[in-house]
Amino acid sequence: MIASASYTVIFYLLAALAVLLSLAVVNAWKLLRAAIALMGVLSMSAGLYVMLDASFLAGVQVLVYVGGIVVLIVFAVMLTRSAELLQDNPAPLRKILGAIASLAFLAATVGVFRSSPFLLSAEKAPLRDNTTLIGEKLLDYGAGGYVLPFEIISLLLLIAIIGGIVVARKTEPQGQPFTTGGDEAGEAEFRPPFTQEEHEDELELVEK
Amino acid sequence: MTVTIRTLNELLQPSHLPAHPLATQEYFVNMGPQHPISHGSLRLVLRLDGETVKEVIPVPGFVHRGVEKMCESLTPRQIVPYTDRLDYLSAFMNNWAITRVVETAAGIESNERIETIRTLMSELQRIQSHALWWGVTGMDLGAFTAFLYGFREREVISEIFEETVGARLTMNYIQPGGVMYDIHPNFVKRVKDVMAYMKPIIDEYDTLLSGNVILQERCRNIGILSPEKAIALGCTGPVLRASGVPYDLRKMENYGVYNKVDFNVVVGAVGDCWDRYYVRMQEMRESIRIVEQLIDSIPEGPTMTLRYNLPIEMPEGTYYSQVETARGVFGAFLVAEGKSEKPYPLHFRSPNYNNLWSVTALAPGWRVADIIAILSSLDLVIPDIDR
Amino acid sequence: MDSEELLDIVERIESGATKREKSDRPAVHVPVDRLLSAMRRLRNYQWLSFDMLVTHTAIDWPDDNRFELVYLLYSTVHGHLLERPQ
Amino acid sequence: MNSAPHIIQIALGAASSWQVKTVSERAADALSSNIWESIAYMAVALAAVGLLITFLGLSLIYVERKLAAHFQCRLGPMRVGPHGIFQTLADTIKLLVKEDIIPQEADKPMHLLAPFLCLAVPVLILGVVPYSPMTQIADVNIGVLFVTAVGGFGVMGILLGGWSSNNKWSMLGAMRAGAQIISYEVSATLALLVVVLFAGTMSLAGIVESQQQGWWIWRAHGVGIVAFIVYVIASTAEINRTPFDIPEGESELTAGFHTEYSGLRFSFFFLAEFINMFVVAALTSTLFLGGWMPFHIGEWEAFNGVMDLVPPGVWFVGKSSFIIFVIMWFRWTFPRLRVDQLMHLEWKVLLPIGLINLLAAALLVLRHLYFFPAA
Repeated sequence: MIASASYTVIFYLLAALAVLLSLAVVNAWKLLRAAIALMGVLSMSAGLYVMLDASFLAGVQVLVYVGGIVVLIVFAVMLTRSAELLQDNPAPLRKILGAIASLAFLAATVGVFRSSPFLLSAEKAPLRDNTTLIGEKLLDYGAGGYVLPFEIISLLLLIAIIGGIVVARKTEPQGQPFTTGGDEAGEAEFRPPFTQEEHEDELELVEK
Repeated sequence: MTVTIRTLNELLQPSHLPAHPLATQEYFVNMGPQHPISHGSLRLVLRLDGETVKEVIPVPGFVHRGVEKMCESLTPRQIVPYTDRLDYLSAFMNNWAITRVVETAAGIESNERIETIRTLMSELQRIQSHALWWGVTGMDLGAFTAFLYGFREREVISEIFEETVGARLTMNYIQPGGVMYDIHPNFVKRVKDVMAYMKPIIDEYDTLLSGNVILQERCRNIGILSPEKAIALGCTGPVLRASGVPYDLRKMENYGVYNKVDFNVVVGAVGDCWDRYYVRMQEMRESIRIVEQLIDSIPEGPTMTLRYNLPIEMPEGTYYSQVETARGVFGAFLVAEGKSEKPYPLHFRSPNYNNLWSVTALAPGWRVADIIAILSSLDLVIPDIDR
Repeated sequence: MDSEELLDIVERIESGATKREKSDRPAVHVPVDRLLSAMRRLRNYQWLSFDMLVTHTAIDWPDDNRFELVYLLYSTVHGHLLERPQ
Repeated sequence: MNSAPHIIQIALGAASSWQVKTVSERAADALSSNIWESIAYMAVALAAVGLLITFLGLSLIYVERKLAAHFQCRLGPMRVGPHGIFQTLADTIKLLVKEDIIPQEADKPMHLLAPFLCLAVPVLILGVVPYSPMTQIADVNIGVLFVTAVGGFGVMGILLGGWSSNNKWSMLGAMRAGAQIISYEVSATLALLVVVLFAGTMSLAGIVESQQQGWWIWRAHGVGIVAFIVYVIASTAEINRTPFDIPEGESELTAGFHTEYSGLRFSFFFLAEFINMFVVAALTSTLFLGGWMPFHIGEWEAFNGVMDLVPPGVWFVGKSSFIIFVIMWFRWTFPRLRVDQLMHLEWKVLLPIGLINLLAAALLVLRHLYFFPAA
């Protein structure tokens, strides 16, 4: 009894935190704070996965989303002028469109929730150690296996990586170290080619 | 020829936003005056693109004390301790530079004993200075242990100085007309012991740091200074020699007893940070050779040829003398009016000032971390830059 | 190279130079309008090659209402030092 | 007077019914019957981790100072207590009472959050390390994944600390740290996967138990040694220790990402560094050196018997201490790498080695080609 009660308490705690942090993500004025709140949301959902005994999924959630995606977002925020991005006030049309889009999404979500039958049966997910099962499913090429989607996703990721490199690559030639243009020009001016007169001058002096 | 003069404010104007959407924006950072690499109060303004250095703007002057101006109201003997405070790691050599110019001006003769002692002290200090530099370079490149090893050897040589001179940093020892005190009775034995100790120590330095692959990667082909550039910038000392110019006043100017000893001028081949590193390592070995050749045959004689309470009279004229310190050419340009013993103007040509500006030519195109290697390979002493 | 030789050379490459008296090193005076060309030639003539400016300073003579610029030149090729107050 | 045998009997009975269980399992079991017992178990676990952190912080800093001193031909702290053993305590008190300065233009909440994030990582990992068969707070069945996943928060702490300080040096340090930690995580994870492949489990306690027949560093036909070396290098880089201390590179970036921190918050970063070092050492010994398993040589029963006499906790501490010593040895010997050299080392040297090694390990596991094949 106590176990299930504490289970419920922890669930609502995680859920409430997730909702609050999600609100913080949309309402934060600084992009970086939004990213941190997002990190919180993702951690909370990882917590929910743990409660569902899907600990492998929880681990992957933290590893990929917190360790990878949020870090990438933070990198992008740090490298750009995030302060100025938030300064512009959106046009009324954009505001209206945004409102329509979000309302439509809300309606769709509510519709899905109402129409789908939730299996709130007493029997929980039977597997405690589902890591093995995930591994087998992913690399199985039989009937229930997912090896083909798995490989296709790998290919997609590879394409994405190459695309990223192509986009980010600098195309202009890299300058060689120490060839600062201004300096060389000054030197050329300082050491002019010998005039004919000077050359004869020198020859004459050397002969003496 | 036109020379554009820009003020610091103009130099530090932020760059415009780049045209290309993916291009990065340049920014300035201050390396110093409170920064571990400046080893004192030197401000370097770096214009960076990410981690790549676009430009280095040295802003010296934080420890400017007006030494040259102060010297105008001092007698030659009073000037000597001021020179200690310039490049404090080459205090003997700085003393010697001002002493030489005064001796030339006033026509003071010194004797073999004095010159031998001066040479010995200078060479000991060169070893000491390079040992400390070695430690500091190690520390700058992240090997903190080297720093304390460098200090260990510095300590040993400092004790020799302490015994004879009484001071460990600001020597005030080489005076016009001679040296302040005669050498301590223990001096010869002690120097021999220390030299016997130092020889394996320098090999130990090589084992500890020189052979390290990370150090080699950090130094080789980094900050290459071509000989033409080095000469044009007026670099001297190990910095110039590392670029392959065999310019060493100990061979070229006939001073001290350097013409009696056999030693090599160490030159580099490439002019990168590694060459500057290795030239100093070899110079320590050469200095040990010089000391070993001299220590057994210090001639007899007085150590001061001048009555101490008499003023030094310098006839009217301009005089210039220079010596090779641990960091390069330290010169003193003195104009005497003939009226009093005080110099009319006195100008010090300090090696670090010229060596510092070579960083403006060396740095562009390298990373922030390479600036560290370049600066520590230049071995700057800030009070000598600002004077 | 002594003062006389130096004067001789500088006289030949750039007229109007005079010997600087009372100096412990070879030194010549060069009029200010001839300075640039004189320096250029001192640097560029291969048998002179004064390629390093060792130091550069000034002496103020308030009595004559002028100041003197001093250039100390050195040749790393030939190893001679030249002081050129002007 | 017949109570004494009775007590002994009870004790024996308890011993026979004693099962090896982690604190978290006990807490979970107790939860169904008595909530206070469960809370007590949790409190014990928290107190244990707290004590461990305090002890590790104080002792590792002292050890580092003494080691550094002896590497550098000097004595190190000698004044506070015999051989200066209370020096760290004195410094801790100094740091605690120091003024906590926050730069005016800093992003305050982020500035305050960063050190906690940084410290949270090693603390969370300490909870899953099996110190001995009896001592483990929680045995997560995704142990190795948990360790790598939680590591991500550490990067966030460093990035946030550097960004929120509003200082260009801090920012540079943070960027370097982010790039470095993310890059080296790849190699470290590849090395860990080798052991997971051999052990067939991700639970850390399970991995230790799988080394009954021999440590994975020996048993895995050379693959283990390669993975061990890759892991030590990569994790030294992950915790920003010399020669990979580029993010804080003292002589370049003054202090990198924690330039603007002082007092307590600085000490959090500092403590995190040392706990991280212990975590790395503990994980290395758990995964490659058999954790608390004693050293055994094949069928030599006499030798193995002697080795078994040493308690498992001592084995664990000994192995971890050795790794810590090696990491400290690195720090006081090597110069620092440059950023691009660091990236070169990871992406062009360690990563290919790690990948090939993983492939080789997979082949070995498929063919059951390890030494001392398990019964």
